[in-house]
Amino acid sequence: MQARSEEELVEELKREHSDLLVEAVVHRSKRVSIVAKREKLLELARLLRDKYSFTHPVSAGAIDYIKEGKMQMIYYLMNPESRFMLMLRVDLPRDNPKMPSMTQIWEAMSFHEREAWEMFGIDFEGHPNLTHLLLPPDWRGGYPLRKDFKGEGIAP
Amino acid sequence: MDVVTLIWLYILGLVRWLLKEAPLQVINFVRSLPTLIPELIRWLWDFIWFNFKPLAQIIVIPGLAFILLFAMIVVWFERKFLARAMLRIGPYYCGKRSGWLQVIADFLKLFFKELVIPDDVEKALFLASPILLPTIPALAITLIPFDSNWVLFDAGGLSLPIFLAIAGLAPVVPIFAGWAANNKYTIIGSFRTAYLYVSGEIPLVICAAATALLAGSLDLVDIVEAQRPLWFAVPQFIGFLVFFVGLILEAERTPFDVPTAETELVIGWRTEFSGILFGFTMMAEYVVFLGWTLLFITLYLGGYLGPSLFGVPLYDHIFWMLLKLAVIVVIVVLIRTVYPRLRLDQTLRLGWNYLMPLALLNLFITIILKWGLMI
Amino acid sequence: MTEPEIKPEVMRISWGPQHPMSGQTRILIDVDGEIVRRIIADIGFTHRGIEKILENRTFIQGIVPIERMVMADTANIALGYVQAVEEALGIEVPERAKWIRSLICEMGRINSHLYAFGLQVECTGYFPAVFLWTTVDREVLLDLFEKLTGARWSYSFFIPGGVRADLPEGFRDEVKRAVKYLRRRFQDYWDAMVENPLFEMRNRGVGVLSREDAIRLGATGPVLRGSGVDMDVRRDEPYAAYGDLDFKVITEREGDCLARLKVRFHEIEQSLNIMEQIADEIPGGPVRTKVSLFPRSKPGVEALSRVETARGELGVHIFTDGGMKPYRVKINSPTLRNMYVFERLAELDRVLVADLPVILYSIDPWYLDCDR
Amino acid sequence: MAERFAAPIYGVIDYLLTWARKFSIWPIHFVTGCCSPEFMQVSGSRFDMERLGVLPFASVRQCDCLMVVGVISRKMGERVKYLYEQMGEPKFVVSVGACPTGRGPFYDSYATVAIDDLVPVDVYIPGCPPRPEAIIQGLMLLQEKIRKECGLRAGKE
Repeated sequence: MQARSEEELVEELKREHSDLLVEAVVHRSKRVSIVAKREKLLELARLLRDKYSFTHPVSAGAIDYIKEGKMQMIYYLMNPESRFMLMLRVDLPRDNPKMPSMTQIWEAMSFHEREAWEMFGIDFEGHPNLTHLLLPPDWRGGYPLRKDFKGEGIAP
Repeated sequence: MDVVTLIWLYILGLVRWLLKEAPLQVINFVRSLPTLIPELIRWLWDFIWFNFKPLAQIIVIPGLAFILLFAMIVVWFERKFLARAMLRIGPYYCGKRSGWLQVIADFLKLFFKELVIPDDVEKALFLASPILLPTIPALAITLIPFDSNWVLFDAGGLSLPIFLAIAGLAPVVPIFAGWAANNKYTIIGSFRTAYLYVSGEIPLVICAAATALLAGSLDLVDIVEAQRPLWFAVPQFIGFLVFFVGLILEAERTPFDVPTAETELVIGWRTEFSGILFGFTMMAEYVVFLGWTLLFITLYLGGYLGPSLFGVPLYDHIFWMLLKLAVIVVIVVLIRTVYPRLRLDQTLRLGWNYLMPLALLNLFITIILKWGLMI
Repeated sequence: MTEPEIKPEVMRISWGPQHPMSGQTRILIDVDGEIVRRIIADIGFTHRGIEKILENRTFIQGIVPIERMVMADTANIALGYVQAVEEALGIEVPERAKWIRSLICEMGRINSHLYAFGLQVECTGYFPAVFLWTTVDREVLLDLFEKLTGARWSYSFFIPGGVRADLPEGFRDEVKRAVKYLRRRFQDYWDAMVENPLFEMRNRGVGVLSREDAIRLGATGPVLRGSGVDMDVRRDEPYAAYGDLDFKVITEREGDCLARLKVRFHEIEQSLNIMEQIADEIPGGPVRTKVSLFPRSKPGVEALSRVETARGELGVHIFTDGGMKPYRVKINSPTLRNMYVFERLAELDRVLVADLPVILYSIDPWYLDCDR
Repeated sequence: MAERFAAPIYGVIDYLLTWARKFSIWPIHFVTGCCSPEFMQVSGSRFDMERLGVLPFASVRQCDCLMVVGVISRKMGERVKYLYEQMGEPKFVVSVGACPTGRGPFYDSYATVAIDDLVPVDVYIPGCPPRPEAIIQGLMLLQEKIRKECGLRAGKE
């Protein structure tokens, strides 16, 4: 089967699964960004893995938009055939960031979600082992990568 | 009678003895001197030799000085040689641009270093085992003949089995040491030692038995003397190879240094020893190596015999023994630069699947050979 | 990290961070005799918060901290960041600068691969010869780096808009000489390692990672290619001068430690070829475009640049908010992905205690890259 | 009086002791950060620190030099302290690189600490990473320090 190109994927997703997404754009060649609805995330992820064969997880990370009052979790995914980077994004409210864990779909997201948990305080429901990854186990300093982190690390 | 009279009488008697008897005594003594002096010298020589020979054996060879010197030289040589293989120089500034004092510096430093004894260790065993470690193989070395009349411990014609018995005791100590240290790395290391010794020692014993069979005696001197026409390395070539591999295995040298594998188990059962205790364990490695190498030379390479040219033996001397020892040390160190370490299961497979059947094959060949010779 | 509970039949051993072979991480292993039942990687011992630091640096200042992620491979890491900055700020790079970047990246890759298989060899207890030979041959590359950039390891040579300096006089000949020397040396390595029967015994069939597992667990770099997946950012998404260069992507099918080692070996050969090509064919022209020292970004731009480092794919995702500093920099580090693979290997394949360091160093971990 | 007779004996022992310690510095196999490749180059062929008798060793118990190579994170800081306590006297600490000495390029990070907050240091080697020559010089400074200060009677005069 010929792997779908970036535009084909976006078109197909918009055509067939518009209820699952908020937005789907091609940033530039090899960069596709999908913003998923938070409640339909698991469904979309399963679809991406099984139907569109995005079986190769790359990474995951979050970003804190303090002015908009939201956080965005980004999953970087790849299809071993078509080899472009798919960014699956979810918007989360900043005061209660909670979302289903993607480890059910892509096992290898475990480390990245643990990192996001300790760095941003995003709670992943269904993660098997949500403990500190990079910070010391007795870390009490807050969430370092949030924009309102007032510990060390703020330039003088 | 009063006291004065008695004294006078005594003095008079003395004067009379001096005048009449003493000259005769002196003349007799002077006359016997020429025979007495050689007697005395011989007696003194016997006295010194009788006491000196064991003393020299205990202190010089194969005693403490020899073992210590061997360990020092081998450590120095190994470090220098490995450094060359790594395209480096090795120890250099310590001792006149050659590094030959490096080992002494290390030893002194270890000697004066604090002994850390962790809380949870079994104290008595923890302190005793590093001292026992070099002692047991050193005891075994006393049985090795360095010349036909230079054997420290005369075992009454049973020196080979006694050697094997004593050397077989040595692996028990690392097991105790690892257990006493109460550390996970040490306990894994000591279990590995146990596995390794069992798989390595049995082929060694079978090979040794074959040589004893060929020589017709269990005495090491007899075994050496039996090699006068031909070193046993030739008629027992398989045994020779098996024994060599087993020797490296027993001494935990590189292809088989599984119990003290640095990259896996810090340094195995030695992990918790500090200061001079560690120095002893380090020395023990070389003493074990020395013991088995000496046995190897004795059994297969003609011990103290010089090479014989067409049946005419060259002068037998300790020197030949040391020369053979040096050659084997060089070969074993060379092997360390060339091969990586085997895994435990691969080592055990080598021991049981290859060394053991080969040793048995060697034994059967020897039996057939001996039988043929008897007919 | 809090420790998960132990099953009664196993013994838990903590490797590191002080252990001859652990590096800067801690690995908890549950052993049953000699068999490893479970591996738990406790990383984070070198976490410096680079992502946070980068938010507090201007775009050009950020080169210095991010370079410290992988010391042996600073060129590739810096290139990932610099390219992302260029994309975010819309800076063009002259052609010659791209070629110089590729040259230094390939030299860095060789440097890093030397490090990798030096350590993998040391793990097998083959410490003496090969491991320190690699330090000898690395000096050749380090001298070249020093001549070109002025530093041995962390040279901050790439800046947005090009490279800091042009190639010095006679540098191309020196590159060719170094390539010739290294070719000869790598034949020695091949003989001493892959042709050595005992070394092969230790590496063949150890830590086997199948193709499906490699994809599913998100392996990258030589680990992924060692399992037969044909993925290389240099070819899939050409950056710098790789579009014009001629090289092959190396894959091996076995997926064991030896396959990963072979992939690195052949990649070094390819890198040497690339170095030669660049030394021969590098175009003329300027090496940098004028960029302000404190470039200001447009708000709401994001740029994800992907670079094939020696350890695998590095992604640097920069978000801007219109200031002189990036709003957020997300670094997708290759080692973190491979560490997850390592953690799972005990379940996929039978791992013995003695195999553990070999497997660990066959994925070529660089914990500073992993922890950021 | 006793002092006068004892002085030469102490002198000899002192000389031997400092000489042995000086030429037998065994650092632990322990790296905290990113100066490790440069440290590896120092043990390599061109610089070869074994010339000075420096032999990296595996277990803490036998070592007498803690070479803190590279940045110390908070998580690692505890380990550095722990390792220092595990070592037997006499023990020395060498801080290699800018990061342990003064947190280096990560001066404003939430996750790094400087070595001065953890253990006493004998020699600081600056640089990011220090050149191999600098590391060798640092080791020679340490030797000099041992020669002067680590005898039997050190600190008693």
